[in-house]
Amino acid sequence: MILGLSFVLIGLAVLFSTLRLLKGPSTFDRLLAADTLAIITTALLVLMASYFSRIIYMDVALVYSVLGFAGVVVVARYLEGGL
Amino acid sequence: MVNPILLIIVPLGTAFLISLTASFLKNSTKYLALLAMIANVWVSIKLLPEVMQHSINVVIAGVKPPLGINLFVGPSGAVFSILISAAGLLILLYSFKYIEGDSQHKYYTLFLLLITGSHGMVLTGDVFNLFVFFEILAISSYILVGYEGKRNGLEAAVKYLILGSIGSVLILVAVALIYQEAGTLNMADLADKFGMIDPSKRLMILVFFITGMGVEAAVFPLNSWLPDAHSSAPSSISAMLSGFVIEVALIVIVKFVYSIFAMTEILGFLSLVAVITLLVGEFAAFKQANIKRVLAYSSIGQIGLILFAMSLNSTGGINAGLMQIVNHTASKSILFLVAGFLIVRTGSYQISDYRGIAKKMPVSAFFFVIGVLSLLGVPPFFGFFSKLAIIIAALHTGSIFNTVMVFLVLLGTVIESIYFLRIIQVMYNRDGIVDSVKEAPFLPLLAIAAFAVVILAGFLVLPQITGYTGGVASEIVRKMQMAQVF
Amino acid sequence: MRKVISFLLLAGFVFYFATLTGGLLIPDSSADRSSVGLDILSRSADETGSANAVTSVVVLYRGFDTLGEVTVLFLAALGISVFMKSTGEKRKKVLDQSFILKTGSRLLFPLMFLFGMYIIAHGHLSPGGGFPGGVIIATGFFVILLTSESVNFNKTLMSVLEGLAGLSFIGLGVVGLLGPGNSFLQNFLPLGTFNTVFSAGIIPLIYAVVGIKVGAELSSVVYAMKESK
Amino acid sequence: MNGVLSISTVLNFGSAGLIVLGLYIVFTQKNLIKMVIGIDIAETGVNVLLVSTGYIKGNTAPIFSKAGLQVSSMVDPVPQALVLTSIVIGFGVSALALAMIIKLYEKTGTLDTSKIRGLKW
Amino acid sequence: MVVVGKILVLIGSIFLFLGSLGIFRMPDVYNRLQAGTKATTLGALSLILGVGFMNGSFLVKSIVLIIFIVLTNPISSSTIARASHKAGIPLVKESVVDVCKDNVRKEEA
Amino acid sequence: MSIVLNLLSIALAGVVLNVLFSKSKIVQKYVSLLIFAGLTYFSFVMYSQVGEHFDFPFQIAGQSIGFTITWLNYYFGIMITGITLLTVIFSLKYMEGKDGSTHYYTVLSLKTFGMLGVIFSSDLITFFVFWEIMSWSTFGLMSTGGKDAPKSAFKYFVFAITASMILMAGVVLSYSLFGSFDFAVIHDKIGSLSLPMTGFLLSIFIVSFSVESAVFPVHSWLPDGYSNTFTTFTAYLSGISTRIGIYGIILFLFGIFGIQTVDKLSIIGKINFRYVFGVFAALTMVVPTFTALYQHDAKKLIAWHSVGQGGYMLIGLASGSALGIAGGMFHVLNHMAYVVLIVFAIAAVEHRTGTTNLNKLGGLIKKMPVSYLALLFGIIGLAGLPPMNGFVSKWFIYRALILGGYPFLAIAAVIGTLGTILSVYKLIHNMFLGQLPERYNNVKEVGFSMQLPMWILMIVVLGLGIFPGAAMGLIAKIQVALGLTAVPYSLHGIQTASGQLNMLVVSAVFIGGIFVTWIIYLLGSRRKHVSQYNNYAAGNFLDKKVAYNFNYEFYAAMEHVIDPYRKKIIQRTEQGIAGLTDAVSEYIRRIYTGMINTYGIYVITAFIVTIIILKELI
Amino acid sequence: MKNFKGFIIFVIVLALTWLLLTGSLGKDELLIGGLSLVLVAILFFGYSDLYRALKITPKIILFYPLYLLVFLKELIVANFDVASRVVRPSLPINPGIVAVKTSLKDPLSKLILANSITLTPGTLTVDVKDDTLFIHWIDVKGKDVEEATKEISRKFERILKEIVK
Ligand code: NA
Ligand code: NA
Repeated sequence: MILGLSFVLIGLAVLFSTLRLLKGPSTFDRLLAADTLAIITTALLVLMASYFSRIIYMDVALVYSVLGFAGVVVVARYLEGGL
Repeated sequence: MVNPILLIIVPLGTAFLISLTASFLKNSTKYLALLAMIANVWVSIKLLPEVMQHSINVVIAGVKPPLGINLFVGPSGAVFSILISAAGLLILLYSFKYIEGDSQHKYYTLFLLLITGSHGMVLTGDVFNLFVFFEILAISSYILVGYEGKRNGLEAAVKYLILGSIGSVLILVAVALIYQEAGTLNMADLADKFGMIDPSKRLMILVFFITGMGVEAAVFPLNSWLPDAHSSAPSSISAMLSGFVIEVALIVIVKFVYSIFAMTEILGFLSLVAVITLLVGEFAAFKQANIKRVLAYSSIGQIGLILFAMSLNSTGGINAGLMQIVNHTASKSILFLVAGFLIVRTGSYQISDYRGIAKKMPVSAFFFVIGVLSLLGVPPFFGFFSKLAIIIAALHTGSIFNTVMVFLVLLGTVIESIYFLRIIQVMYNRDGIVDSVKEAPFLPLLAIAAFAVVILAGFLVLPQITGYTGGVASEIVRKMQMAQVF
Repeated sequence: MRKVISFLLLAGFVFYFATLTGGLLIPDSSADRSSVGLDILSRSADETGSANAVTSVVVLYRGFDTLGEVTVLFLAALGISVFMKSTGEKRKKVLDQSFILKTGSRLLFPLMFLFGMYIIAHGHLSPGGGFPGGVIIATGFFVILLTSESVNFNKTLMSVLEGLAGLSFIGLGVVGLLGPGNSFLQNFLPLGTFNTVFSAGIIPLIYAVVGIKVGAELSSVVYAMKESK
Repeated sequence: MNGVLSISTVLNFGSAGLIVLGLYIVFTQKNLIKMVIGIDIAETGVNVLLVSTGYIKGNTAPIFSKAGLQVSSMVDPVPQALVLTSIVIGFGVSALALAMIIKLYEKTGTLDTSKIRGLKW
Repeated sequence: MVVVGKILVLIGSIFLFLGSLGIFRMPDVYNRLQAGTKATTLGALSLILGVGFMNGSFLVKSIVLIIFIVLTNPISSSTIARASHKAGIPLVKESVVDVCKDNVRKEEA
Repeated sequence: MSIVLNLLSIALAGVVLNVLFSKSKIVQKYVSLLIFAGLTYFSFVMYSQVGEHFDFPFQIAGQSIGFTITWLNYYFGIMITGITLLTVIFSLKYMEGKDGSTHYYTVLSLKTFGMLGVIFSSDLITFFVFWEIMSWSTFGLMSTGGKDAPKSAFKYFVFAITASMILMAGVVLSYSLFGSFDFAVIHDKIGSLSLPMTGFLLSIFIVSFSVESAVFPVHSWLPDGYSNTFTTFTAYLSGISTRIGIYGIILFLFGIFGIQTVDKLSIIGKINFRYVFGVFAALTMVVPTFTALYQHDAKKLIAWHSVGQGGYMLIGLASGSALGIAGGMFHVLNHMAYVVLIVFAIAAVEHRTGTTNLNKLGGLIKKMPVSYLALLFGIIGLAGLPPMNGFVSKWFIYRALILGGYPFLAIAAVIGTLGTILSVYKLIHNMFLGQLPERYNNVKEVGFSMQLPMWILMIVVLGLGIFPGAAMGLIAKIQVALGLTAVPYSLHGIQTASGQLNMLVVSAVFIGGIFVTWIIYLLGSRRKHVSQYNNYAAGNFLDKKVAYNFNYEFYAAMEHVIDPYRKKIIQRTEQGIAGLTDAVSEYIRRIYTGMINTYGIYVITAFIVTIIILKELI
Repeated sequence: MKNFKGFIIFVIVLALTWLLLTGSLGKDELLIGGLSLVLVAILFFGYSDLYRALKITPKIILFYPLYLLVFLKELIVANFDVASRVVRPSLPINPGIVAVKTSLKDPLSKLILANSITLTPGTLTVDVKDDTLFIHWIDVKGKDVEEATKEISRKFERILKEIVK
C-alpha cells in the first residue's frame, strides 16, 4: 500500500521534473531537472530493490548516482564556458 | 593447423601493442603493423586449403555453439581473409611513405582495427558478434575518413557516421528480432530455425538486415555517404574502403540471403537494385571533375556490378561476383593509390590539373592506365574475365529480365570507359601544364605494382582462382550448417 | 515539407513494423519459450562459477563481444584524440576554479576509485562489472580534470594502460588458447566457491582488465577534450 | 486482453516510439548535435527492444545472489549482455561523433547541416 | 523497524513529489535548485534509509548510498548554481540582493 | 607450336622491343623494319598451314580457345602484314624528327598484334580479346599526331567501346545459347536456333562490326579520327584497320551463320535481312562520298572516301551472290592498295610542303612526278576506272546487284562512283595541277625509301587491275571454304554464265581510248603558258599578296547545295546523345544533395520501398 | 609526520568505505579489499593531506553525532519550510545572494560547511572565495555579512571546529 502510494508520488515527481526538463527555459533549468531526475531514478531503483528483494539493484542505484553526479558536473562546467 | 582466430587477435593485439609502445617507439610503430599484416597474410594463406575441404567452427571460450560465440570459417571466410590481408599489407606499405607526421601511430592503430573489423565480419559465426565487428569496422572507417582533419574529410566523416549509425540501428533491430523469434544468435543454428519463423516476420528481419548492412555495402540509395567519404579520405584509406570494406559488407548480405535466411526469392529484386546502383554510380561519375570523386562513384558502379552477379541465384554468378571483387580490389586500389600521389604532387584534386602529368610521373600514369583497363574489363586483364563470367552467368539464367540487365550493365561500362578515358587523355596530353612534379616514391610504387601484377597475371592462375571462388560460391548457395569443430 | 515526408515515412515504418511483427500489443511471453539464453541460464552457474549469469554471458559465453566492445571504446578514445589534438595554443579563457568542486572532487576521487574497484571485483556477483567500474573510475578522473588546471595527467601512462589492458585481455584469451581447452578465452583457472569474490575463474581477471581499459579509455577521452580548445 | 497492458506491449511501444522519434529528429533537425541526440534516442529504442526480447513475465535479474532462486524465474541473460554491449558501443560512437562535430564546427563555423554541404553531387 | 522504514519511504516519496513540484513552480534557476533539487534529495535520502530499515540486509548499502548522495549532491547543486551565475542567468526580479554580482562589478572596476 | 603463335609473338616482340628501346629512335626504326619483314614473310608462307588449329593450354568457362588458319584469315593476314611493312618502310623517313615518334612503332606493333589475333581466332573469346587490343591500339594510333588528335581519338573511342560492349553481349549471348565459344560449334548449332533469335544475335554482331567498319550512320568517328593523326597512320588505318570490321562481317555472315541461315532471316517478316543491310551499305557509299567532295584537307577527303568505299564492299557482301561476295572481298584488297597509295602520295607531298590543305597546294606535278603518278594510279583505282584494280571489284559488285535484282542499290553504287570521280579530280587537281604557289618553288621529290612503297603499290594497283586472277584464286578458295559458290576465274578476269570480264581487253580498249583522246587534245588545243601573276582581275593586276588561287573552294557551289542536309541529322543525333548523357549524369548526381538529413530519409525510404516490393514478391 | 597522520586517516576512511561497500568480513573480501586499498592509497597519496584536517581526538566521538543532529534538525526544519513555500499558491519567496564570512581555514572544513549549507533547504552555496561564502537564500533575513553569517553558518561552524581543523 505504502509502496504503491510511493510509486504514484514518485511517478508525479518524474512528471514534474520532466516538464521542467522540456520547458527549460535555460539550459541550466534543464540541467537541474536532469539532476533531479537522476536522484528520483536512484530512489526508484532502491525501491525496486526492496520490491524484488534483490540487493544487487542497490549497486545499480549507486552506479547510477555516481554517473549522474559526474554528468551534471561535466555539463555544468561545459556550459560555464568549456571544459 | 593455424587457428583462424589469429586473423582477428593478431591485428587487434598489435593495435593495443602500438598504443602501449607508441611513446618510445614513435614512428617505428609502423613496423609492428607490418609484422601483423605479414602474419595475417601468412595465416590466411595457410588457412585456405584446409577450409576448402570442410568449413570449421572455431570455438571461443570453450563454449560450443550455439551457446557461445564461434568463428565459422569456410571458403568465403578464408578467401576474404586473404583479400583483406593482402590488400591491407600492400596498402600498409604504401602508407609508409604516404602518411607522415608525429601521430602516425594512431593511423596504424586505426588501420589495424579496420583490418580486425573486416576479418571479424567475414569470419564470425554469430549474428550479434557480426554487429560488434561491423561497428569496429565502421568506426575505424569514420575516423580514418576524417583522419587528416581537413574540412572535407570531417564533413564526410560526420555524414558517414550519421548514416552508418542509422544503418547500425537497423541491423541491431534485425538482431533483436532474430533473437526474439529464433532464440539464437548463432548463424548456423539460425539457418536451421529461420524457416520456422512466421513469413512476415522473416521478411521484416531480412529487410532490417539488408537495409542496415546495405548502408555499409553502398547499395543505392543507401550509399549517399560513399562519394564524400571515399573521396575525402586519405587515399590509402579510400583504397581500403573501396577495395574491401564495402565488399565485406556486401558478402555478408549475400551470405545471409543465401545461406542463412535462405530467402533467394528476393534475389530478383536485389539484382534490379544492383543494376540501378551500377547505373547511378556510372552516370554520377560521368560529370565529375574531381579525380577521387570519379573513383568513388565508380566504386558505386562496381558494387552494383558485383551485387548483380551475386544476386543471380547461381554458383556461376557468385563465382563471377567474387572474381569481380578481386578485380575491383586490385584495380581500384591502384587507382586510388596513384591518385593519392597525383594529389600530393600537384596539390589538386581536379583532373584538369593533371594535364601531361604522364611525362613527369610515367610509372604512376602507366599503372593508372593498367588499373583503368582492368576495371573496365579490357582483355587480357583480369577484369575482362570477371566481367565475362558475370555476363555469362547472367545470360545462363535464361531470363529476359537478366538479359535486359546485361545490356544495362554494358551501357554502364560504356559510360565508365568514357569518363576514365577522359582522365587518361588528360594525363597523357602532350602539352602538359604541370612542371616540377616528381614521380611517387619507390615503396608506394612497389605496392601499386603488386596490385598490377594481380591484374596482369591474374588470368594465368585463373583456374586456381576460379577453383577457390567456386568453393566460396558453393558454400554460399548452400544453407549454412554447423561445421566441424576446431 | 521535410517534416511531412519524414512523418509519413516513419508512419509507414511503424505501420509495417507493427503489422509484420504481429502487432505492438502482445502478451508477455512465458518461460517455456526456448532460447539459447535459457539454456545458458540452466548451466552457466556450473560451467562458469559466476553467480551473475549476465556476467558469465558477458565475459565468457559472449566474451568475444566484450573484447569487441572494449575495442570500440578504444577506437572512440583514439578517434577523439585524433580529432581533439591539442592545437598548440593555450586555451584563451581559463576558467577560474570552483572551490567547492575542486575540493569536493579531491575528497571524493579516492573513494570513487575504490568504489570502481569494488564494482569491478564483484562483477561476477552483481550487475556491475568492468564497464560500470571502469566508468566510475574514469568519472573520477573526469571530475579531477575538470577542476584543476595543472593536474599532472600522464598521457603516456594512459596510452600505456590502454594498450596494456587490451593486450592483457587478449593475453588472457591466448592462455586459454594455448591451454588444454585450446580455445580463445577458455577459462583456465579453478572456478572457486560459488558466490564469493574468488570464484568464476578468469571472469574477475577479465573484468579487472576491462575496468582498467575502460577507465583509461574514458580518461584519455576527457583529457583529449580538455586539451582541445 | 492479456496483451494490451502487458509489459511487452509497453516495451514494444516504447522501443518503436523511441526509434521513430530518434529517426524523426535525424531527418528533420538541421543541427548536427541534435542529429546525434536523435541517433542516441533511436539506439535507446533498439536497446529497449533488445531488453524486451528477453523479458519473461514476473521474472527477475539472472543473478544467483541468494539461495532458492530458480532458473525458471529469471529473465534471459543474453539480451541483457547484448544491451550492455550495445550501450557501450552507442556511447563510444556518440562521444566520437561529438568530437568530430566539434572539430567540424571549428572548420565551418556552423552546425547547420544545410550549410555544411561542401561535398555534394 | 519495518514500520519506521515504511514511514520513511512514504515521507521520502512525499518530499520527492514536493521537490519536483518546486522545480516546476519556482521562478528561477536558483530557487528551483533550492526548493526542488534539495527537497528531492532529502526525499531520496529518506526513502533510501526507509528501504534500509525495511530490509535489514540492505541497510549497509543504503548507508553507503546516502553518504555518497550527501557528499556529491551539494557539490553538483553548487556547481549548477555557480555555473548559471557565471553564465549570467539573472536572479528573479523579486530578488532583494546579489552580493556576488556587486563583487563582480567591483572587480571589473 | 602454331605458326600463328610465331606471328603473334613476333608482333608482341615488336611491342616489347619498341618499349625497351623507346629512347633510341634508330633502333626502333630498324627493329620495326625487321619485325614487320618477318611478319610479312611468315604470313605469306602460312599458305601451307591452312586448316591448322591451335588451342591455348587453358580454358575459359570450361571451353578451349585458340587460333585457326583458314583461307579467309590467310587472305586478311597477308594484307595486314604486307601493308604494315610498306607503311613502316615509308615511315622510316617520314617520321624522322616528328614529335611522338617514340610511341609510333609501339602502337603500330600492338595494333598489328591485335588485328592478327582477331583474324586468326577460332572462337569468340579470342576474337573479342584481340578485338579489344586492336580497338585500344587504334585509339592509341589516333591519339598521336596533330593537336586535335586526342579529341577525335576520343570520339572514336566512344563509338568503339559501345561497339565492344555490344560485341561482348553477342559473345556471351552466343555462349549461353550454344554453350560454346567456338566458331565451328556455333556454326553447327546455328540451325537449331529460332529465326528471331538468330536475327537478333546476328544483328548484335553486325551492328558491332558496323562501327569498326564505319557503316552509315555510325561512321562519323572515322574522318576526323583518321585525318588528325600522322598521315602514314591515316594510310594504315584507311587501308586495313577499318577492314577488320569487314572481316568480322564476312566471318559472321558466311563463316558462322552461313548464307543459308542469313537468307532465311527477314525483318518484320517481309524485308530480307540482306536487303536491309544493303540499304545501309548503299547509304554508306553515297553520303560520305559526297561529303568528301567539299573537304579542303586531302587526308580528310580520303578518309571520307575510305568510309564510302567500305559501302561498296558491304553492298557486295549484301548481294549474297557469289559474284557480289567475291567483289566485296576483292574490293577490300583493291581498296587497301589504292587508298594506301593515295595517302602515301599525300604524305609525300606533306613531307615536302608541310601541309595537306588542298586550298594551299597546287601545281606540284613537275616537282614531284613520282608522287603525282602514285596519286594518279590511286585515284583511278578509287574511281573504279580501268585499267586499275578498283574497276574489277566494282564491276563484280555492279554486276551482282543488277543480276541479283537490286536496281536501287545498283543506282546508288553508280551515284557513289560519280561522286568519287568528282572528288578525286579535286584531289589531284588541287595538289598537282593548276598553279604552283611560289613558296613551293624549291620542293623536291621524296627519297627512295618513300618512293619504294609507292612503286610497289602502283604495281599492285595496276597488276591486280590487269591480272585480277592473281587474287581471285585465293578468293575462290575462301568462297569454297565458306560454303559459297566460287566465281570461275582466269588470270585476266572471270568467266561466268552471266557474263565475263577480260581485263586485258578492257584495259587495252580503255588505254587506247585515253591515248586517242590525248592525241585529239594535243592537236586541238593551242595552249599558251602564262605566268601565275601575269593575270588580272577586277581591273587590277594580281601580285603575290593577293591570294587568288583557282583551287580555293573547289566545289563551293555544290557545298552550298548539300550543306544544309549533311550536318543536321548525324551530328544532331550524336550531340543529342551526348547531351542526353550529360543531362542524365547531371540529374543523377544531384541525388547526392550533400544534405545529410535527406540522406537519412533515403535510407528509410529504401527500407519502406523494399518492404512494399518484397511483400508482393514473397 | 603531518603527512603520515593524514595518510593514516586517509587509509582509515578508505577501509571504512570498503567495509561498508562489501558489508562483509569474509577472508576473501578482506584480501581483495586490502589489495584495492593499497593500490588506492599509493595512487592517491597526494590526496591524503586533504584528509589530514579530520581530527582524531576522543572528543569526536561526541561531536560527530552532535554535528549530525544539528545538521538533521536544520535539514528537517528547513525542509518543511521550503515545502510549505512550494505548495502555497502565492509562492512566498524573498530571494537573494548574500555573503557569509567564515573563520574556518582548512579547505575540507570549508567544504563541509559549504555542503551543509547547501543541503539545508533554503540556502545554497553558490561559490566560495577565501573566507567568504556566497549563498543564495530563498528568504533573505539579513543583507549584511554579519547578519547572514549568524543566520546561516554560525551553528554549523561551531561544531565543525571541533571535528575538523
Ligand atoms: Na558486454
Ligand atoms: Na550513440
